[in-house]
Amino acid sequence: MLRTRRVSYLEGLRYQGKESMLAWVLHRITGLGILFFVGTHVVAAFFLNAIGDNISKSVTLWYESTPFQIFIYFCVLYHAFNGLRLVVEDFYPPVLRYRRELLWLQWLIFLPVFGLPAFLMVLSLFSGSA
Amino acid sequence: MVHKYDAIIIGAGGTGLMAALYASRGVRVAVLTKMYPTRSHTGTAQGGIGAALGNHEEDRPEWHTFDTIKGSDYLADQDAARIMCYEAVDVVYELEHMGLPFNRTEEGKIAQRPFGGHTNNETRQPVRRACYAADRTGHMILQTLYQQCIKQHVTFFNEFQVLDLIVEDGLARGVVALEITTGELHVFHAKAVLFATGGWGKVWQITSNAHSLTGDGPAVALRRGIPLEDMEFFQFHPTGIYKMGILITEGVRGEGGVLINNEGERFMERYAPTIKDLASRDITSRAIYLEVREGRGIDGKDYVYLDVRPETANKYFDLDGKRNPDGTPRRITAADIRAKLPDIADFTRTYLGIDPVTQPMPVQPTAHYAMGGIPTDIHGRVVMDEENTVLSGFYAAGETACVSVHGANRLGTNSLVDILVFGRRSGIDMMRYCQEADFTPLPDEPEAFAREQVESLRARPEGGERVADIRSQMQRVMMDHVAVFREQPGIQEALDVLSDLQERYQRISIDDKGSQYNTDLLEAWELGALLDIAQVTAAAALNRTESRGAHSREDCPKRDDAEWLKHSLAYRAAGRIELRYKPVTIVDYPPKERVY
Amino acid sequence: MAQGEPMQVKLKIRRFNPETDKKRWWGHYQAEVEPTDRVLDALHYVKWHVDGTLAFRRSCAHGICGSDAMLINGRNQLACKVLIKEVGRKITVEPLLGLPVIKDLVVDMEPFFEQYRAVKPYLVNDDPPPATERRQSIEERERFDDTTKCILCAACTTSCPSFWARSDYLGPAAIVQAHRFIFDSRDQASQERLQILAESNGVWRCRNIYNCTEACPREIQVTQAVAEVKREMMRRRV
Amino acid sequence: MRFRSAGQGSALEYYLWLFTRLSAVFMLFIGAFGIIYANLAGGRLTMDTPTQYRWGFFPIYWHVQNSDIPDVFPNWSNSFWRVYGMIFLFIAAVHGFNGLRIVVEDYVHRPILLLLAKGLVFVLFLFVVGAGGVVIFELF
Repeated sequence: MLRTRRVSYLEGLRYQGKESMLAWVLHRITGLGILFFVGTHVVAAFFLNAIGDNISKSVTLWYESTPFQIFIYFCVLYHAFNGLRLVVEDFYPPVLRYRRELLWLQWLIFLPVFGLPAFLMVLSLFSGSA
Repeated sequence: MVHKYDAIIIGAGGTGLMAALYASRGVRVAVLTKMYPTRSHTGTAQGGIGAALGNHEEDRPEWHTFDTIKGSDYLADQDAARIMCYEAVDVVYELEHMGLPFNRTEEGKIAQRPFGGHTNNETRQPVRRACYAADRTGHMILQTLYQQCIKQHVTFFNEFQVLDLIVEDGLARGVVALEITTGELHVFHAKAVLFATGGWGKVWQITSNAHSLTGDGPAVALRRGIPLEDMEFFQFHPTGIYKMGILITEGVRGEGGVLINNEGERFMERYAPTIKDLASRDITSRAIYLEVREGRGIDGKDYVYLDVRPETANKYFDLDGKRNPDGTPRRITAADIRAKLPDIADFTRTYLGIDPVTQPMPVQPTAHYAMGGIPTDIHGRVVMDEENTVLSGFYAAGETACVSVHGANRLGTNSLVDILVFGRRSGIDMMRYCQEADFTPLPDEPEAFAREQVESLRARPEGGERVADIRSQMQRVMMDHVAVFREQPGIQEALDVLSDLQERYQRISIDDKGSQYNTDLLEAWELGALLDIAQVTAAAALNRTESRGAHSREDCPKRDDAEWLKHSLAYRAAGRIELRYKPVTIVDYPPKERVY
Repeated sequence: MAQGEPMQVKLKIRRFNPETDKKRWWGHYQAEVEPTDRVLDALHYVKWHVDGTLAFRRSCAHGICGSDAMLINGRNQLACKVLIKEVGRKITVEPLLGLPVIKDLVVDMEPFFEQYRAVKPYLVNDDPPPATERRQSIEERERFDDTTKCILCAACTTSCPSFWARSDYLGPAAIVQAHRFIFDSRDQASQERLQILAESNGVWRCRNIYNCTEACPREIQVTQAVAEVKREMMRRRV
Repeated sequence: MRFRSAGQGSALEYYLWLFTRLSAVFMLFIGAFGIIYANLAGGRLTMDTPTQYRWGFFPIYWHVQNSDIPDVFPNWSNSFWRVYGMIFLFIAAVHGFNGLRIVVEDYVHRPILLLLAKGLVFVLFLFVVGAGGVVIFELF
């Protein structure tokens, strides 16, 4: 018999965790998102400058399109705020008594800080200045 | 499969673990439990463990001894009670050294709280004797002992159900157990066997006891010709959560809680004028029953309120003139209640939606503790008859045994004292015995009887009686007729129903015929144990024509020391129950009338 | 009050019998219960009146023994501490995640207890004990009060995504037990325990997901305990 | 016993854990500093919002390809900003790829695959830092 039973990623996601589990899922996804897209961007910039191939050019153009920028902006900002909460919790554990409040506070700050620039970006997309 | 150990311990609650800690210092020991050790019912003990440490005010082990004997309605063996109360101090310190996180006093000593029946013998006022760790003292004892067992590398066989005791020619030689996970039978060959299997509250409908408390140990012993002592005495705890039976610790009353009837009256003043709500459990349970019978239950139903709201508690502190040691009036706040009784608050919130700080709790008496059990001497050795003949190699301790330190009624906190003191004593004596004795050979096919029991249950044809039906009928009839109040016709009716149920038990069928983790089969087997125990209890209750402690006969309301100051011994032979009697050991305290 | 009309609930239970089944399957049952009954009562109803082959663990039935932790409606809970009225008429019950299933709702707890034993869950104090108690102030006692409540039900560890991902992670329950001794003023082995927990399978795997804290039936601040252990490591190292 | 007692691996795990947290805070400051500086230097007038943010996080003057104002701050092409960019890139890459390693450790279980995957993560890390370095210092 297996010593333990492996829980697949999807099976795990079916677990009804609270807001905090969602925060963790988002933290992972946004982290991987940043790493993947920023990494791609760096590599594309490298090849664009070194070789000047068309794939790199289109990657770069795609990357710099407003919708994609909004997505990356979401990833960075969410990852940053959530990460900041984790740092505070790890360095000052007594604050964990108020973990739910912290999570809500985080969303409360995150939404306008993300929403306003995102709104401006959308606006500039429609005004065609991008 | 055959295993060979010097000593085998059945049950991993406080008794089993304590005995294992001591015995395993000298000999090879294995502990069998039908669950995991930390699931044992010791863990649900709440209020505290009694020991005359005197950390708050003067207290002496001899007062504890007298309180125990008085609480027992003079049926306790006084030599055993004395040993228990004197060694209690020692085991509490030992537990503390093992790491048990007791609450503390300002000076950093173990904190103590008052409990029912524990008094200063000179002033007759309640004394703070129960050492506690919040309201999870039993939980901490169980955890601490298990931790020490891990440290000491004690061998455990988890989820092994004991089915039979191997005894031949007056010598215990081991046990047969079923490995629940695989369904395999195992033979444990040993020089000494300790039964520490706990109680059998599941005989009754409303009980504070766990589903696992089905009296397996005593039933196995009974089937092997060993008598059971004082089975008519089963304690009903006055404060179980209404309908569910979940226990609300006496510590609530120790902290100032009072019992209130539907007229808002603190009725215990009438039943125990001196110590009121902290009277011993048999008296308090009967008082609740009487209030209910006279129509003073809340809403006319069969429960009363346990009220520990600060305003109520403080009101009665003032009326009683209760003071702190420094002379200031005693007070309790909402924060104190939450800090000292967190689990109670949790239970009532979960199961009743009630916060004890703002609302009173609905309570009724609940089947709680077996004073009787397998008869033993003060070393935990099982004795077979009126002459106290020892059955070599067989030990019993804890709730499953009857030393007897609790007599007809156990005082609050003394269960934990009992399991630890006599767990330790039997562990020590088993080690001595195992070092002196040799293994005796096993009989041929030692597992035959156990195999027959299991196979016959499995082989029953489909469509027979259901285990759950028989069990609930047994629980109802015992609740109706062999509970707090008893009288001859009722007990007789219970006995008739029980023998009918025994007959129907022969026709039960189980759904699960498999071998792996077959809880259907186990429940059927456990029901057999329960029925045997219920019959013995009712038979012993019918015979005892007096009222003493927890055994309260309405047709014989007086205690009768001339006729009945003796222990009962119930044997079962050829399906019939035979009762014999043996004298009570009286040392220092001749029986007196019992007033609180 | 413990009153209410009897009602029908639908139970969907994850079944598996190693002797007859190749795969796990869903059993569908009806149970008659009262709103103030526990989920455990509904399971008992099924076992006692409908299908006796259903296997699950239970003992004390009021949240102290820790036998009946299971996945109820997608969350780890004790079946004896969840009332029907809290979960509604449709109840899904599965065995705990991450531990091997023995039968139906019964899982093999041995890996869990192995993790528990790995953190030296016992008081170590080699000084000869005094004749009476070792003194401890009320504040020192309060420091580790929360983690003494643990009943080893495994609800926390088996709700932890880090444990699901890698079962060699010691898991929140073991860390809670370690915490109980690390912060006990009478203990002398906290350094050893911290070293065990500093391993790659130790506290650093905790990602502050709080599933453990949400799952704990004893309302232990599990994540806080883990964070306090991390903090203690930082304090001693840096 | 399946669980080892204290060994060599533990210190690295601790320092990476600590680094992740400290670098996170550090990067927050860098990001804030960049955005504020970009605005003080007049970015609000000359750049659209995405460009400004992008620039703020990584103020290399040619960072933005798809902009019709590529050379607003040619003076940013000095060594200070290059070193600043390089440090930021390196710290971000360690933070990010260490995170990826943790994810890989969580979800790759076969020992050989795990070793390969971790090797691949390390190679990718080196490549991104290298490529980033080439781009920042314009070593074409």
